[in-house]
Amino acid sequence: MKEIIKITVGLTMTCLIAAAIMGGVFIVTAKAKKHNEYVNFQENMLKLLGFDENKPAPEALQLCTVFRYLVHQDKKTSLGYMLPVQASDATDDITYQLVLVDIQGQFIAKYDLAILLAQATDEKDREKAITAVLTGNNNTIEYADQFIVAKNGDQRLAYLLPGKTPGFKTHINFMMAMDATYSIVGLQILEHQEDPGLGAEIEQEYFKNQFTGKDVERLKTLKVIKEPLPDEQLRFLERTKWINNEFSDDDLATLQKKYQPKDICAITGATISSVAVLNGVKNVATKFVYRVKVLENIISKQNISVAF
Amino acid sequence: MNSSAKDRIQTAERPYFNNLSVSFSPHFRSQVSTERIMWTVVACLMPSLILSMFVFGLQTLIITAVSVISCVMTEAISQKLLNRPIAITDGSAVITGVLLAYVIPPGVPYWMPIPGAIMAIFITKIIMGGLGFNVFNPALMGRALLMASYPVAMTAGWLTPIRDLSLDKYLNAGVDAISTATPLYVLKHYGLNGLIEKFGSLSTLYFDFFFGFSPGCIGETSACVLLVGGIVLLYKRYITWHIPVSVIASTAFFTWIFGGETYFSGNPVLAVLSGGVILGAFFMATDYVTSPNEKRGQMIFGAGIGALTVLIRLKGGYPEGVCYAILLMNPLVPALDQWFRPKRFSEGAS
Amino acid sequence: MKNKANVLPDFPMGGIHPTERKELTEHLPIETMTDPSKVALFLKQHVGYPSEVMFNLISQLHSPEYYLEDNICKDGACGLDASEKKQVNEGELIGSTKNKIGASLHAGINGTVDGVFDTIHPVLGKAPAIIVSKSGAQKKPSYTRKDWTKYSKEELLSKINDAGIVGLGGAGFPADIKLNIKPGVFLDTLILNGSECEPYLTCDHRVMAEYPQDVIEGAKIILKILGINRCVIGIENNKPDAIAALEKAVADDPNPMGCDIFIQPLTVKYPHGSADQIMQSITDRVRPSGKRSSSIGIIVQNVYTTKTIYDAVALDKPFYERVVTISGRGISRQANLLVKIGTPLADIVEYLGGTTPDLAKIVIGGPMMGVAVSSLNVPITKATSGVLFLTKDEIGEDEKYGPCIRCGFCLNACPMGLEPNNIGVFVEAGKGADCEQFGFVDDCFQCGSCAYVCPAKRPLVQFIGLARIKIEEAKKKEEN
Amino acid sequence: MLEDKKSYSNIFLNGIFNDNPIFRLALSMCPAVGISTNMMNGLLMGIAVLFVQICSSLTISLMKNFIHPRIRIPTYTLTIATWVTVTDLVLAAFFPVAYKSLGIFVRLIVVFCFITMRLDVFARKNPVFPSLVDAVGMGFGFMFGMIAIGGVRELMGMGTLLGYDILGFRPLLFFVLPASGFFVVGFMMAIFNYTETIYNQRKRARSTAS
Repeated sequence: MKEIIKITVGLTMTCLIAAAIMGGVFIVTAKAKKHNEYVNFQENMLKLLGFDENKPAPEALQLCTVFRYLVHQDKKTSLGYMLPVQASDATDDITYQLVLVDIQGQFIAKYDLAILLAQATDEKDREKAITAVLTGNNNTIEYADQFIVAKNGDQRLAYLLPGKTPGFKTHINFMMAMDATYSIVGLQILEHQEDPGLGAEIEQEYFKNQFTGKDVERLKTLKVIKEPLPDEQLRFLERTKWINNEFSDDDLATLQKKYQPKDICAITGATISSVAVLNGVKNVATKFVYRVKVLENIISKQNISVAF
Repeated sequence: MNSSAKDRIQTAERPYFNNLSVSFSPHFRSQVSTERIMWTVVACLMPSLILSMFVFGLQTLIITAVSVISCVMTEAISQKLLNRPIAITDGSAVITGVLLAYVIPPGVPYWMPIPGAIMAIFITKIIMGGLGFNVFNPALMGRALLMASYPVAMTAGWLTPIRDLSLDKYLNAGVDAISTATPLYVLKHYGLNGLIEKFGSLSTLYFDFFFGFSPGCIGETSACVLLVGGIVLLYKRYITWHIPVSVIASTAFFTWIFGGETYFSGNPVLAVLSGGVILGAFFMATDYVTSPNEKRGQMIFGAGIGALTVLIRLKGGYPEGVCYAILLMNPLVPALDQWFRPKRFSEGAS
Repeated sequence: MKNKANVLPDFPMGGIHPTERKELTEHLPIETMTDPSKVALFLKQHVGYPSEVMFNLISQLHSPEYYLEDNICKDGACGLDASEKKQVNEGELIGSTKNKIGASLHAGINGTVDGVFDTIHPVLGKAPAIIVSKSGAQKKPSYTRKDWTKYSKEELLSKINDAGIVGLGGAGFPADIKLNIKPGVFLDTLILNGSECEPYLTCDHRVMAEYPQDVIEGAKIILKILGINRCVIGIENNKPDAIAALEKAVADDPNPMGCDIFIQPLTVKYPHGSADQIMQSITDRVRPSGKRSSSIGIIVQNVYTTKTIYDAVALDKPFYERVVTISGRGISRQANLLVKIGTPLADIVEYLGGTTPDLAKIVIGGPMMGVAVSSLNVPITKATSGVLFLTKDEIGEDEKYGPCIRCGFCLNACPMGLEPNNIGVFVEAGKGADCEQFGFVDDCFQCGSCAYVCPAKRPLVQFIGLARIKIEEAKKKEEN
Repeated sequence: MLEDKKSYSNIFLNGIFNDNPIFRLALSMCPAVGISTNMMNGLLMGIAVLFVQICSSLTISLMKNFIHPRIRIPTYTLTIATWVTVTDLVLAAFFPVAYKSLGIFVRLIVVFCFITMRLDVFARKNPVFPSLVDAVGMGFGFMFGMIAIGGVRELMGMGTLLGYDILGFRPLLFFVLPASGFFVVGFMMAIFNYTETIYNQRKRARSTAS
């Protein structure tokens, strides 16, 4: 009996000490960890917009995230968009408004949220803010997705759309950028488990850059074809790899025009991965365009002073 | 013992013939030797190479030569290094070389078979103990390595067959060869209709597959020529019918059941004629070392290869599955040999 | 009995079709050789050629002194009956044994008994033998035919024993002991084994073709001893003249004595001459492992033994000479020779006109199971059915054997359902004692089918023999 | 009980050669195969393991009088888990690049049997300093193995070493795939055993000669 007590006490003590150590370290590192994740995300977004060390992002660049939630109120489901808005008071702060839209795209209601742009990166804070303003019983909210609007001063630079698509093995996580006319500016593959040497080639410039310039109408009919890339197009697509860019701006413009309408050439030996990425892009882009049009409509009707 | 008896003992004179051999019984043996079997298999494989030379151009010959030479060199060097008797004349390395070349596309770079040969001979065969002790089929292990290492070249090096045999076109075949998709690839991704669209009507397809005018690996294209070689081996009794027949039958059967849009609507003829089923059934699965010895074991081995082939073709990532099917069944061989022992004589006693 | 129309009986498992090469001697009538100047009769004639002897040759042997002591007869060897330098006549008894399993010896020539000397033995290397030198007047004994039907079973057996008859198929088991079945054992068939499946050998063939009546009479003697009346003579189908002669003899037999003798042609397939295989072919019965053939109601006897039994019973002629096939392209003249037991090979070679220069191997027995010798001083024993002088062309390349390629040919060839390939690999790896999983290794009767078909030329028969020894050793160790 | 310097160096070298966790004990093969696709990963993993091993060994060696023998394995696991969590958090916070490439394998260090084995076999029975030496030796032994495997696989698979282009082309992509991990480990084991046999033979020859 004494033994058991001894063991129990010993184990408990050990656990407590271990917990204390781990907790201490967590406190020290939590902030840095979060920061790292944010930086990582940010970097990817900037890269998509075409900014890097050589071409730093302008000061006025601002990224506003629009979150989409599924709001279940009294057995009725509506879409809740969290829109960043200019604060009503004199400060330059950006705060959020929740706009509820029904499935048909009709406006239901709008609420002011007590949350600032910087706080919105945290999921818990967002949910707290939303549940605070929602009226009625049995409210549940469900996070659906988000998109990011990049703006430079008053000019809308691009929409950044994260997406996910089933690839050859597991899901491929990607992020794409669309400009204000809804044509693709860039595509970035964030995470994947494709075969090295085959499907993993989706990371390569020559594949990703084939998507640039395609507008949403073209996207709907875009196909993957099994043809080798012409040499010229390959060089054009991989131009960023070259240290001395051999194309002049005029060349680029003509080449862009020439290859703009082309279908996507599949990666040799990895047609499935190629098709997977294309389908993901199509899916995300078409849905986004539909939604953003509805949203624009509502914004202009309701006179919401959105921050983008 | 009395002394008189002892005196009677003499050692008889022994006028031995020094040139007479006194080896063990039996004192005469069949003419079939390891060398003869191996070289016969090589000879049975040759028509396919010749046909492939006409269909895909001269580079098939160069690739095969590179493959054979590198296999033989690997065997010689590794046996020398490991202080084993050098046995390159028994022809087994040559078979491996030929088979290795036969399962790679004709459009690959010429150096491509070399790493495959090292894998096939050194790692798969010599390290395991040499001829007779390898678990896996050497040529297919070589191919698996190449497939894993150079996936792009190995899945894109298909050439369009030359149908008109004008000399000018023939000589330039390797240079401006058009990369194309194999019928199995088309079948997997575009269905039977896609196949007919690309290659013509079903009867044309059968004709092309049977006589070898379809894109594919160097030695796999022509079912007809391979069948001739296989039948020679069967006639010479170097192989028995059990493995080839069970492989082909099981491939056809499972394709018929699962290969179509609905159950029982697949096209078994197309499945057997396309890809490497015939080559695998007659020349790879029947490899003595890596196949069971007993008839029942051989049937199950063959049926397993067929089933796995269909499974990989229909559900796997690759359009063709014979290579991996055989490799997957190879480690089962000791178990099959253990389960299916030959019937003992006295077991017939009641 | 199988009687499917036009289908010859066959054993279902294994078997091979080696080149026969019987055409060298099958048409040559039996020729009597002139008496040699000396005969050497091994004291122990009935020894087979067990494989273990090949591996630990000398250690198993007793010294020659051993055989001169009183303990000789325990081994089944003969003791010397004749006193020193005794004059003997052809057919006179010179050696007898007190042991049950043994057969007496008779002089083949008129001459003097020199004594017991070490002589080159095909299997044992060296073994003691009674040497008889030719001397004095050469007078052939004459044998007259007597009516044997009046003899009782015991009288018949003692006559066979007195004549020193052993089985002539190869193992040389004394015939009277084999035929002396214990009362109560159920028997129904006597099979006379005339298949002579070994390539080259034709002595049984010639005997059947030339002395069909003697064979039938001998069969009737054996049937009388066994007390049954059914006899099947199994002959491979490549000896049509022997089959015809025997069938005629049966048909013309004036006194069939109620015996039902039937000639059964068999498929030509090696090893059809093995008792197990011929029993299975003819009666579909399979001998259980480790038991005798009498346990399934069958006695198998060689046809030539039957003929000698007839000689011993009806003519009172002891067994001192036999027909030996001398064949192979390594000798100037092939023949089916009637030679005296104990004749050295040198005399035979001399009689037939010498060997050819390309002689590469001398084999005593058939090419599949025989023993190669390197000396012409080896004498003919009672069980020697042939002496083959083989050239390089006939035996093929005699090179080093290669690794097993698991082709499985030996599995298909083995008539006993063993796995020689695996046994070979295990023995090579030093795991001979673990070979019991590959079949009843004791079943192996060294037919050599596996080694014949082996493309890697591996000595599979010897591997199996070694495995057998290792298994026995392991068992002994376990018992201790 | 271990006083002189020689025995300390023996303890240290033991971890690298005689009891090398990968090549001799064949423990913790999962990360050896999974993570060692390139030299950098091998090095990072090695450092992480070295850190965990040292900390755990020290902890156990200090606490050895308080550990009840009946619950020693849970205690070890708890100790290792604590230090692994610390490593994981620190890496995530301050070395995000390394954290990204090591991924889940850092957390797998918890179940590395050779760490537990060393704690039970050595740290529990020895004072602090020898335990430290042993931990360093084992850690370096593991790191050595990981770097060797990673180096071979990177060189053969990608033609690079530590990210620098060495060969200028990709020799065999196969070496990047998981299956090749087993091949390389097997070959390295063979080489390790072979060199050791030769070394021992020479040693014996020298001792008999002298």
